Amino acid sequence: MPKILVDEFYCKGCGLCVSVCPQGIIELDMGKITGKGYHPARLTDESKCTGCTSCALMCPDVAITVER
Amino acid sequence: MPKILVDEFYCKGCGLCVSVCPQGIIELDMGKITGKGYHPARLTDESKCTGCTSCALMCPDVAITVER
Amino acid sequence: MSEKVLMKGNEALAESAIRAGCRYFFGYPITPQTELAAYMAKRMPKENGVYLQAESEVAAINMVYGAAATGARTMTSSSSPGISLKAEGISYLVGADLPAVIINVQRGGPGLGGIQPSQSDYWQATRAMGHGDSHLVVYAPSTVQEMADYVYHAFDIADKYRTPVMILADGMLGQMMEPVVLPERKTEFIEKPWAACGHDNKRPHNVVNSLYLMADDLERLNIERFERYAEIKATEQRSESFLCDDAEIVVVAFGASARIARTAVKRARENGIKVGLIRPISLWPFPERAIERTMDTAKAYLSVEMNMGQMVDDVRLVVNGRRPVEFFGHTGGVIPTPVEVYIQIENLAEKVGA
Amino acid sequence: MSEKVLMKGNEALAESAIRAGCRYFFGYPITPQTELAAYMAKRMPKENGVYLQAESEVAAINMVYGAAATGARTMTSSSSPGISLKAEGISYLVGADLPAVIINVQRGGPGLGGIQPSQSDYWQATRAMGHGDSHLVVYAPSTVQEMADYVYHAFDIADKYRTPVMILADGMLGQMMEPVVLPERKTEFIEKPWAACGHDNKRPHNVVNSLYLMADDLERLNIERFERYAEIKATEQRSESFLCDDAEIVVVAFGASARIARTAVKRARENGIKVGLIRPISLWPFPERAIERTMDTAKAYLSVEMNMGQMVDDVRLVVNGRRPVEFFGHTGGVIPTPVEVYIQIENLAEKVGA
Amino acid sequence: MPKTHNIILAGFGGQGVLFAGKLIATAGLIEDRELSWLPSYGPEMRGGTANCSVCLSDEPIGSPLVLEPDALLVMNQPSFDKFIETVAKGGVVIADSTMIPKITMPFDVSVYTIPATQLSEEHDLKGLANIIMLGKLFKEIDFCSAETLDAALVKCIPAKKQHLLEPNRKALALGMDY
Amino acid sequence: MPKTHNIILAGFGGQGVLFAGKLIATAGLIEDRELSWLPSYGPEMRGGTANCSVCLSDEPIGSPLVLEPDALLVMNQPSFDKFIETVAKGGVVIADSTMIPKITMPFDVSVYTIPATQLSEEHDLKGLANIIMLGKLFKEIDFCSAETLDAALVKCIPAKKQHLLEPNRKALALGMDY
Amino acid sequence: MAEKSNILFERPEALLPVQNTYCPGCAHGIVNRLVAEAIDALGIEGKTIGIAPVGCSVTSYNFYACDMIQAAHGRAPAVATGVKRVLPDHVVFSYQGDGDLASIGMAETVHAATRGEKITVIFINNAIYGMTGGQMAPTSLPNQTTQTSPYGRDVTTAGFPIRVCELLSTLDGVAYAERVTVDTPKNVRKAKKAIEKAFTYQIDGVGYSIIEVVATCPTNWGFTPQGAFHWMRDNMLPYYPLGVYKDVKADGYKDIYEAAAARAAECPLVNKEGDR
Amino acid sequence: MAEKSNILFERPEALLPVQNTYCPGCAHGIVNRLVAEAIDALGIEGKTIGIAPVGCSVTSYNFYACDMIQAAHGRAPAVATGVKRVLPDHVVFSYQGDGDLASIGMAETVHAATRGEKITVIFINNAIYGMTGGQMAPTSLPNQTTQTSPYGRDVTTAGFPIRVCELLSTLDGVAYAERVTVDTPKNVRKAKKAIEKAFTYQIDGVGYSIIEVVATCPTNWGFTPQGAFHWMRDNMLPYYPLGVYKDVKADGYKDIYEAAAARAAECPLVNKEGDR
Ligand SMILES: Cc1ncc(C[n+]2csc(CCOP(=O)(O)OP(=O)(O)O)c2C)c(N)n1
Ligand SMILES: Cc1ncc(C[n+]2csc(CCOP(=O)(O)OP(=O)(O)O)c2C)c(N)n1
Ligand code: SF4
Ligand code: SF4
Ligand code: SF4
Ligand code: SF4
Ligand code: SF4
Ligand code: SF4
Ligand SMILES: [Mg+2]
Ligand SMILES: [Mg+2]
Repeated sequence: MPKILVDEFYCKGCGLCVSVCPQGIIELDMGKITGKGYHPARLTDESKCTGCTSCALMCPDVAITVER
Repeated sequence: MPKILVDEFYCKGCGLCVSVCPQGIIELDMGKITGKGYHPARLTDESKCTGCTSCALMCPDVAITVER
Repeated sequence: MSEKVLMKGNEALAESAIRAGCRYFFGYPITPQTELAAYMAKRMPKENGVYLQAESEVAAINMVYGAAATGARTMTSSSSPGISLKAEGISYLVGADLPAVIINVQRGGPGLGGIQPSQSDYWQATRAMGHGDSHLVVYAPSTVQEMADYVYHAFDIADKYRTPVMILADGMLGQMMEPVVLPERKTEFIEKPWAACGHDNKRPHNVVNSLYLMADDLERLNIERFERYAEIKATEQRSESFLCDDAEIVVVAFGASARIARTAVKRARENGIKVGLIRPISLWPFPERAIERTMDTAKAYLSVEMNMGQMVDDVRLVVNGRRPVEFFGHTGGVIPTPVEVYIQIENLAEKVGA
Repeated sequence: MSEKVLMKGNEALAESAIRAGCRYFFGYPITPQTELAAYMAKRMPKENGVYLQAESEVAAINMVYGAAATGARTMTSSSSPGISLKAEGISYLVGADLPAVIINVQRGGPGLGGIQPSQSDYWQATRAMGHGDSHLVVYAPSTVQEMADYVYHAFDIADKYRTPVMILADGMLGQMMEPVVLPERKTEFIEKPWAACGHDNKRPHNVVNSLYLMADDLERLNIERFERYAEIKATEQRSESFLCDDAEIVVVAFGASARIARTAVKRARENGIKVGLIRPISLWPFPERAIERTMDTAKAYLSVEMNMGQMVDDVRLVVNGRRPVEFFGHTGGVIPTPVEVYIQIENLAEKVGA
Repeated sequence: MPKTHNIILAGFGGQGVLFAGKLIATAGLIEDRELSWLPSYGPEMRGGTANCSVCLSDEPIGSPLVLEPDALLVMNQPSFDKFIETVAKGGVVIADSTMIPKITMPFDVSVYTIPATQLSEEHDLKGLANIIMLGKLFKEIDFCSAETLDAALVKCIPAKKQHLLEPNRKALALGMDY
Repeated sequence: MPKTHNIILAGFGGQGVLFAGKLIATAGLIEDRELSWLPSYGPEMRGGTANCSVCLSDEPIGSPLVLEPDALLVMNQPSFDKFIETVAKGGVVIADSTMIPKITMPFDVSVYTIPATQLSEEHDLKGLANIIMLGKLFKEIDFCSAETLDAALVKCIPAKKQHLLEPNRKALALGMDY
Repeated sequence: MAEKSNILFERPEALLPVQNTYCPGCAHGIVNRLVAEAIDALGIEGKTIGIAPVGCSVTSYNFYACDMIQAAHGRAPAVATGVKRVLPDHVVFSYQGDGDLASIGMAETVHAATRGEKITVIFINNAIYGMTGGQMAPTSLPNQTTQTSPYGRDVTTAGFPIRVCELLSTLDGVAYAERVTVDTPKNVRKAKKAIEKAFTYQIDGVGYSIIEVVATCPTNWGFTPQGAFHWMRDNMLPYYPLGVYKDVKADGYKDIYEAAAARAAECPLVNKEGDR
Repeated sequence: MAEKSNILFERPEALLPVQNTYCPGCAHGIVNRLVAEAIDALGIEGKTIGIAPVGCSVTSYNFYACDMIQAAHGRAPAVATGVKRVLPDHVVFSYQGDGDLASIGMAETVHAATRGEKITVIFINNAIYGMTGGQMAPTSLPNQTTQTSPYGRDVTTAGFPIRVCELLSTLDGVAYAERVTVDTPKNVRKAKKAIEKAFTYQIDGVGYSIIEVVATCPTNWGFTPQGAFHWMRDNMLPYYPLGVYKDVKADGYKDIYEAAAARAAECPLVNKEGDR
């Protein structure tokens, strides 16, 4: 099953992954604030991820790993 | 009658006028040396000058006046 | 008189230059002077003036050279690395005897360095702003008010002596806000019969130039210029003396570091040390006379700078061995603290028995 | 040992640089140093080296910066206005602690000035070759032989202290021919583990940089660099003392003007004046100790320069008021004559009773 | 009686601490006092922290850089951690508790917490947490008269943003009354 | 016995005075003397005048710029006019009379005229007037040995121009024998 | 790079495990990664030297795992030239902003290109001076509001933007010039390909290569990252059309030397044999 | 200029009665004269300011009768910009060599052009650095021997010559760019026309204008003046084809602003009304 891992050390909560995910399964976690003060991205529904890597391709902070 | 006047103050004896005169009536005066050490141009046959201004157009030192 | 307003030093420089009649500003962005250019970009169009962002500092100073050659009041502004790029152009301004105003809002160096305040371009400004035997008049304001006052004055001095004038500020002065009373708009300007602005068939052609292939000609011109420099040295030294009348320790500091030194001097006075502060405002000409006047009471001098020790040479050259001259400073954008300076004063006082 | 050959100073600089292992030359044409570049253009291809005519002096110094960053021995050359254009780049070399050699075959300034010999970039070279707290090691040869020797030495000093080194010559030294014995080809070079030359997956990545956004970091670095400067001052002062043992008048002169001063000194000695000559070879570090050593006998100092008076400041800073220090010079490309200098010596001797 | 204030205001870029500082400075201007305002500057715009030093005094101000603030207005954790130890003895700290989960209380310093960001959201004053904080600071250290503070607000809000005046006043009041 | 020589060679650019000077300097090199050669430089290439100073001595040479030459080799009128008054007392002047119509003779200076340019054309040695002049100078001031002068010629003529050696020798002889 | 079979996408090894300093959503981050990916793909990290001049990406010397040199504003092509001349068998790239490359560095840019330096230039056209806080860039659009064009860029006084690919393509030294963008995963893939190809041209000695990336600056434009890409698509792409502007190999030549010789076929001196 | 009926050709009044300092037969002299003739023809001497940067023509500030400014090497376009911004109703020209304009001054050249400065640039392409004694220029031909390309310009190390008209024509600010030469009376007449037209475009505010003159340097090329023109015709003209490279009016536009707007028709921001 494909899925993504967001490394919160890198993530700046820009939301680019959110807007490009064709499955609409990424959101910013408003309940969390990283050390740098950002709301990190998180996968909302692991089961829907196709592993298309769109999110990772757009991530400027190279925070996303896509696994199968 | 057209003719040219060469101002020896300006002339540097480059010979460009000599080579472009369609009438072949300009030469460098080897018997003369100007203050700067050049052989100035001179008209050899006033009667043949057509006043075409070719010589003056090519003169880099603006030494030539063409009169009618 | 205008009312007091709150302004950044960079903005005060810009507004005051406009009031001094400067209508031609050519610059290139660099921290920490960007507000100056931004202010000019906003205001110049409303003044029928020109704000032009040049392609580089090199282009900017040469645009200034062109505008100055026409007789216009013109200015450029940058910070340390950008000023280095202007070196050739400034030397041309000097060589062609063109008036213009150049702002250096210094930051830490060398190289790209940092963007925090520094005074490490003192030598460059006072001795070697480019090649050749050349100088500029250099002013070092230490308040936002003086930023306004001296840039205004700079245009007059530039025109009067046909010389570029530099305002040597730093990131702290550029970025800070203080109340400032802006000068009145200048309306009368000196004639510039030498300007290359089109002869309109009314006079022989004017030539603005710094090339002299005959060494004798060039020497003659340089000597004439140094005669003007002598006049500037005689009449244009500026400084502020603070508690110097009976000072046994004389602190010398300019610009931002003078503010800190002043606090330290006050504190030392409170603690009974007879200390005063000379604050050079004109860095070139260096206020030799002000320092000379302290010689009666002074037992030692302390130069406080935001660099590794530059102005201290000028203090030494004036003092000429008659008293010890010490240095204290920070570099790279670190701002000395009043306490640090106070300790230096105290130590020096102890050492020389003041 | 190589045989004596007849060479122009500019050519000797080039050939000796090649023998010192310099294989990367980046320059831009300017009188009076063109022969240097022309020589490099001829020789480098035969040495498998690179001669590249850059698009400008700015580009040339930044090519040097790039080549130096890889650890290669590299050099650029220019004359006064072109050197001003290199100011920012040189400051970057200093800031990134890169070794490189820069030649300034000085001509008269300011501005475009003239093309005749001059020493008017002394201040720029010794104090303000760009912005920031920075120095370079500066050598002033005064014969074609020394042109060869010091450019050779310069590469070693540059590598050893990780600093740019400048050869401050002038049009006379560049253009004149004298016999010269060229140095042997250098074959062993210092390691440069800091170089950015591709890590080959064998070490962590190297970074060549002069940016430090934290003021504290930048200050720390500057202080470290000044510690190196202190070592240079302690160990790398170079000068020649001529007839100084009992000298009551000490002439101080470097480079081309030292040759003239030497003739004048000899003449004055013949006429019974106790005069000597200190010839600074390293202008930075200034040979303070050599001057200090003359203090026992000296009654006065005379600085002779081809400018309006620059090195005289350094002499004054060393003498520090203990003796009078006078200046004589010509500017704009005029070369002082031995007779003029002799008269100055005579007058000064009379004045101070020497 | 006016006294000397050396204030640091700190937070993330975008939280408005520079503006809050400017309001204090403007109050000083209106009351014709000696004053200075100095921002931190640099690549802070990129999501980093921002702060400014404000001095009010009756004597010319030496260094505008405040190193030992007698008042600290602070709106995020990194800034709190950075500045809390520098506050002078007897100094006052106003901390936005919404943004600063870990608050320490040094000896001899009065730390006032106020959930300014949360309050601003609750009261439909989004983006005005800085002004709420300023109200609280005003209440505690009284750096100018109340009329002056209002006048400063009027002066600092640009002509074409006058509709923001009332919300700002409300935010100020909220902080003062907290 | 070798003595000190301070020589100026002057003429139009292209007449070869710099090369003639280099020959003298090379002679000095071969005889292991102290020497210097300094050209005038600059935009002279553009049909203006060119000159060089050559010093030979047994002591280190101070200024390589000769201001009072004890020998002057001169090939055009402007240079003659410029330098003739600077020649030291007792000095020697070799002047190309083809190129210098107006020759003055200062007191205490020996002026030798020689129609070098004309001679060079007559003897099919076009472009070698400078060497003819040098021959004459050698004859008058004897700045090195005859073998040295020939060796200097050999050294200064580039390898691929060795066919010019003989004409140069002829020119030299022509000047020496004039 | 050892590829684990269950990994579809991961951080390239040529990027060090450090946070970059770009604003959230800034295109610089994407392009930095693409360069690192290209280095990984070609296995050249050990023999690559990157040049980081001044601009928002100046600190990228901390991000890349290859050796890095920080350069003066605008001078990256000159610095790269210095490096490449010493290390002709290494791979040298510069990563430059529009202010850096097309304003202060224009002379160095044109000359490195015309010299046909075997370097790869990654050019980030974000129509603004990001690092210094949003001043007008040489590529800012007409009417674009910036800190130094507060009333919109007035072409009558501030002049016209420069189209860099179009300009450089007139020069014989350029082997490959392409304009790409990174606004969608698809375009990111294209950009990556272009960057890899540029490096390959360098390695193969074909000539100078430049990849212009039409990019964003959400912070100084005053948009969200998404909004910035929108604005970019609407306004920048019509002004800066994507595509290949020069590719000497596609034109049928081995390298720039063949292509240039063909262009100058009429000049006898150029075609003189033996001297080269 | 009062024309006497019996004079067919005489020294233009805009040239002072002084000897120029060029070598015999140097094309600089011809072009200097053409510029002066254009000034006379348009009657603008009193409101013209010329910029003479470093190069063989540096001393032309002594030759022209109009006001003159000597400029630093390469910076004439910047200096001209400074002048023109103060005196928009005056006529400003710069007269630059190839080293000056296309090497050290490339950034200033490109930027004055893209800004559409209303100045006229006279560009003397003689494929050499004349003044400094014959070094390689950015326009020296492949295989051309110069002082700094003693074995002939090797394009693999020294790179390719720059074709300036082709380069600048890609920029929106350029109203008129033509390459001419002065090797024959006929071409001299054409060059004169081009120069006059360039001045006219400036006066009419059409935009930036540049006339590139393919010229000679007999001294440093080592030819007679006639031989130099020969070599130039044989080798330079095939490399630098004569002709008009850009003429916005001929293209049907009023000025650069119309032409540029048409080119950017697809960009909404450019076509935003009201803000301009
Ligand atoms: C000589 C010099 N001038 C100016 C600067 C200031 N400066 C730093 S980055 C920059 C421009 C940045 O813009 P750009 O190149 O477009 O890069 P971006 O930040 O947009 O990626 C400037 C002007 C400098 N560091 N050095
Ligand atoms: C900053 C600087 N660098 C170099 C020079 C030296 N220099 C003077 S003119 C010139 C080039 C002349 O060539 P070009 O521009 O082609 O003009 P030309 O003489 O051929 O007409 C150079 C390099 C200088 N004066 N200033
Ligand atoms: S694109 Fe990257 S940085 Fe942006 S929110 Fe997604 S994971 Fe975080
Ligand atoms: S890999 Fe594709 S489907 Fe999965 S989270 Fe990323 S964008 Fe969405
Ligand atoms: S073209 Fe002019 S300078 Fe040349 S020879 Fe004829 S008149 Fe004399
Ligand atoms: S005007 Fe014509 S015909 Fe008369 S001399 Fe000149 S070129 Fe010859
Ligand atoms: S300022 Fe702009 S270009 Fe720079 S990092 Fe931020 S968003 Fe990116
Ligand atoms: S050197 Fe060349 S370009 Fe210069 S004046 Fe002489 S011939 Fe003309
Ligand atoms: Mg940018
Ligand atoms: Mg040229």
